[in-house]
Amino acid sequence: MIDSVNIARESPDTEQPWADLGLKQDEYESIKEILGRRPTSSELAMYSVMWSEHCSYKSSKVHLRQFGDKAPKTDALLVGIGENAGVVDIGDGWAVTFKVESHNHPSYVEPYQGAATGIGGIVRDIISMGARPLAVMDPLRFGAADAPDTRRVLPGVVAGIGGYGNCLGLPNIGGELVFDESYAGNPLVNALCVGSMKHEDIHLASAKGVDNLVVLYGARTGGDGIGGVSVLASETFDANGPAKRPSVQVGDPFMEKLLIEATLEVLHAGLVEGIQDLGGAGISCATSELASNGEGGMQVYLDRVLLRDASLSPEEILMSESQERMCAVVTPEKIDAFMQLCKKWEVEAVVIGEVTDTGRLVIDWYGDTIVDVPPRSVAHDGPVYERPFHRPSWQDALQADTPTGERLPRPSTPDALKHTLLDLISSPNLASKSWVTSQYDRYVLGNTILAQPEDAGMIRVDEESGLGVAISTDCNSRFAKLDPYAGAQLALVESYRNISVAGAKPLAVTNCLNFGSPEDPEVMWQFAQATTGLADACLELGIPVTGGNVSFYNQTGENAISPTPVVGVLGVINNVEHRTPMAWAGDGDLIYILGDTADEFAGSEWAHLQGHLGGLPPKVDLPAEKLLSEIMVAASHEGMITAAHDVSDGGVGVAVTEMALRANIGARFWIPENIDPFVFLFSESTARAIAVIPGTEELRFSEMCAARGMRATRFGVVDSGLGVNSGHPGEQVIVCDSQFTLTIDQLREVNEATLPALFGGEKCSAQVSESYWDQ
Amino acid sequence: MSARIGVVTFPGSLDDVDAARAIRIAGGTAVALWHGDTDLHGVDAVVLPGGFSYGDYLRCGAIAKFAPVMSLVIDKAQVGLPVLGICNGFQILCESRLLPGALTRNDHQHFICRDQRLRIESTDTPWTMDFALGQEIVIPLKNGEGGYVASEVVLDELFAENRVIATYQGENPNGSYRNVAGISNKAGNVVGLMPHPEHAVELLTGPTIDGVPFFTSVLKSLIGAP
Amino acid sequence: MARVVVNVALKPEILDPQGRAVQGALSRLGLSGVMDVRQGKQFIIDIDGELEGDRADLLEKLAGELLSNPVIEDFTLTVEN
Amino acid sequence: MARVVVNVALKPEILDPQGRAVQGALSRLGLSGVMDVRQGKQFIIDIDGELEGDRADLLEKLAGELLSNPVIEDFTLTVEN
Ligand SMILES: Nc1ncnc2c1ncn2[C@@H]1O[C@H](COP(=O)(O)OP(=O)(O)O)[C@@H](O)[C@H]1O
Ligand SMILES: [Mg+2]
Repeated sequence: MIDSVNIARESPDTEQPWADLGLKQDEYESIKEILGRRPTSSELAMYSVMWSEHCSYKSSKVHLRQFGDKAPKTDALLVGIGENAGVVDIGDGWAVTFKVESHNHPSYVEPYQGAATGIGGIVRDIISMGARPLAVMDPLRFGAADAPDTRRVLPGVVAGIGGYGNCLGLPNIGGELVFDESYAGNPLVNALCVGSMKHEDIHLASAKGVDNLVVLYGARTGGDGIGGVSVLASETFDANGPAKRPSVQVGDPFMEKLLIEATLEVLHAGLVEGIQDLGGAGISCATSELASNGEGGMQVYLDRVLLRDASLSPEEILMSESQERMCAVVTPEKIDAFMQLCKKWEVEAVVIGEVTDTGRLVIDWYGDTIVDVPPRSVAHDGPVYERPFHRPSWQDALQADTPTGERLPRPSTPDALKHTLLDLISSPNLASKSWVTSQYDRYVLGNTILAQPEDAGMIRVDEESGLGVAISTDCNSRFAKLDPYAGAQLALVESYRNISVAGAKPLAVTNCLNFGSPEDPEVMWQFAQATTGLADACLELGIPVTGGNVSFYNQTGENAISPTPVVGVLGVINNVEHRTPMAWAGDGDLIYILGDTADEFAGSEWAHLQGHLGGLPPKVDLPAEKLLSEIMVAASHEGMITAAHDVSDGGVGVAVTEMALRANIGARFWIPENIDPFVFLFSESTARAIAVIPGTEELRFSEMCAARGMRATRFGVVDSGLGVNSGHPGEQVIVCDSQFTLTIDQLREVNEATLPALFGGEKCSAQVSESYWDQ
Repeated sequence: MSARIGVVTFPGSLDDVDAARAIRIAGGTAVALWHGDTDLHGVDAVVLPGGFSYGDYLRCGAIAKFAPVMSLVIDKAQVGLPVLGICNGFQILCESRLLPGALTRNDHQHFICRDQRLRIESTDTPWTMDFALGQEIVIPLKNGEGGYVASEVVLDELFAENRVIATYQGENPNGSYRNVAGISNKAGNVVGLMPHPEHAVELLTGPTIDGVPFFTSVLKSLIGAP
Repeated sequence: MARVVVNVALKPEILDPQGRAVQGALSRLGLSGVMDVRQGKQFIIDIDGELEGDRADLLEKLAGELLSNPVIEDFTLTVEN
Repeated sequence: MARVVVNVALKPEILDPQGRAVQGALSRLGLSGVMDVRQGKQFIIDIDGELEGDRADLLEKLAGELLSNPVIEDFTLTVEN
């Protein structure tokens, strides 16, 4: 028997499984208060999912507010926080939208499908703004590289991201791959998508216009992703009901590709009033959000929903997280044209309801009303918690454990320095990522200007004018553990710097805040610190946060992951011809380091390799970052620079090595005066970049730096002819004066061997079960 | 007026915009063809682009060969229409039996995207006449099922008849028999190629511009045609 | 020698895009009345000697863990000794 | 209703990298005496009514042209009417 509003009125005392659905007693009471009666089972299902941490942001909201409160004044922001994704003006009538989301837990359970549907979900967020998706990125974090769990999860995650993104035809232009013990049992799979549109094509998720029709289109609704709700449907209301539903969702990238094309056609044809993707919480979320953002009322006939599995109960249909579905609001005059275009793309569509002015979201099931709620109460006015937080008891001791020379012995001989460099560039975190990235299509769509391993991914938006955007995501969670306030800022400035060295001007910020349990006051403190640090820094750098995502409960038992506020920065470049690649090209070009190097090893990759984590992270210097950014953008625009690379993990030594490997051209460099070679080569001080300047531009460049107060130190020269005199005739060589000489082949060999050695040998067995899905 | 080259879009085609761009860069006019078309709109040649037609769920290209537009392409190809199948297009041509053999899952079982060195082995087709014989080029390769397989007899015949148009240089990227990267039919007008020349037509976006001659070749060949 | 055949199929409630694509193609090509298509995998494994005891147990286990993914797939195993 | 099962396997002379990978994995995981593994596809097709006459012929034809590629694959078709 279906639990209807009438039944609920007549049976106020029916026991309901609110606790099994994750609701707290007071939350259940407030639902009863809102409705003036007990909820129906369908209403209970809706509230329980929409009021979950994941959908309601109940623990994070009070902290996330700062992103709005402290937002810098900018004309660039066309749509801000609160929509599916923020939208930024990039000039010439173009706008871009970008967002990053987590799919951590599903990817741990079923790596291939979890990661694949992570890409699918974020792409639908972007199309629901009216934008054409341009590219994806995938910040990934796993436990120790050689842990069995990492070997189980990583190949599937990578295959899933590739399998979905490649089949969808979106270039993958970057991401992250980080190994750290803190993620054992809790890998982080974040996915970012960026899209572009003309200003007039921006669309919002709102159900406007009484009598307009609500259309559900795309894949049919099946029983996936409703693990929790099946408790409700099968155990409480009908003991003989359907078996427990799988909580795993399976993606169909081909359907998503059709959905993209169909959606863009209906949007461009002017057939749509409002649009919303179906992600977490499925139809519950889409209908309540659309109604809440629009006229406030909606009538839905749930029995019209096209099903993949006829045995689904209405509660399950409301909650299903089946992938590749969208919801649009269409006027009655345009519905035929809308349906026609869906048909062209072989996408099924059905009108499931209409917009009303009743202020209620009413859902019927074969004539019975099973939901009758104020939509705002479901979608926007959920509970808000001010969770307690306090500084962890261990924080002071951790910060006091500085990696000084006495605490951690440092290499001092030339030979030891050489081996330190080799150890770093072959360590899993700094080794070549091509085992992963060669599984991703970076060429499709033909507008990829820069892609991994470049500092930023860069995409041409307008083929005529050369207008483009650059994106980077970053986070060093060790820094964030040492000091979450500074750690979030360090993630931001690294990303900001990556954009700038590529020649683009930073414009806007998105984030994916991955933390442990919000019920742990120490985790909550990390979260509060990180959000405050990020908001403060964005204000000072003048770039707004346009959106983001929070992922809590990343922990195993009592052990939370290191706080991981992944920050994505988007920049704009007027003409992609000015982009700065990381590979140097010209013999005789001069290698400069911009910025100051201090003795900063806490949380560094070198300390990590020694198994040490303690001290205070590198100093954040926002004015210096801003200046560095302006100089890098000007240098690229003025054609003074031929290559650049930011200095971060592994310091200058690793940065120049990466440039040489990318170019396959050698260089000679030296340690500047008055600095310890180890500190110069491997410290991770911020606000630094390497710039490569042709001799003809040197004067202009150094004068610009001097005039603006940026320290620019020449410390090397590109030279393809060093092999002969260093005993390696015919080879490309890097020479660090009076320290060491290494051939590029030697460096490449150790740099490229690491990931295949870890994952290549096992790739066959790991691949067996996924091969089914793999294209 | 420049020659009109059709680019077929199947549901799931991905590199169709790129193929059209490459045709324009080479100086031709790109004409969009839809999988359901029952008319080739008078095009002088056809490109079947890369992607995952119909999701490639069954076997790459297996469903696309039954598309209405394909029966026209198959008929015209048999009487000399120049057709280039790139990646998924190559798979469709094999499934359609316009070309012998088949493309199978990469031997290492991964999708692979990389800049690939090739050697041009035949300049006797309308798609390769602008190259020098033996010329080495670098263009992107990106596929999950790119291993060319055929019987020994067929392979011998392909080599003997000068119908292998390009071979992989360096490490074999996907287990292709005898390093075959591309082949033609007996008449030479139908060419299938696994790597993607349309992604090597601009220095800003490609590793090289070595892909351009595939498209200038066909434009040249069409000037000579009646 | 024993021949073991392991058939692996998606659980019925899991979306099967491949099966759906085949169903669409069969119908388009004129086969009427196709109600459902599911696409699975088949492994044909030839083994030395008889399959019994520990080896049989191990293969059964691997069929459920390696050859299929228990989260989304079911398998059947038949032995022709 | 008829249930048709079509099994598709690579021809023996065609290299089967997936089968080889499975063989390697089975051996590595301790299964001794694995002599050969081939990986194929299985289609389970549910059809309205009985499968006979034209429909049976068409399905047989499509099994050889659509569901399998005769250049590299063989198929078997069994009907449970
Ligand atoms: N960490 C964050 N910083 C800023 N905005 C956030 C953050 N987390 C979530 N938001 C914003 O809150 C809104 C709701 O988020 P979410 O539920 O992830 O969106 P969706 O419904 O599209 O999945 C979005 O506009 C999102 O950008
Ligand atoms: Mg959304």
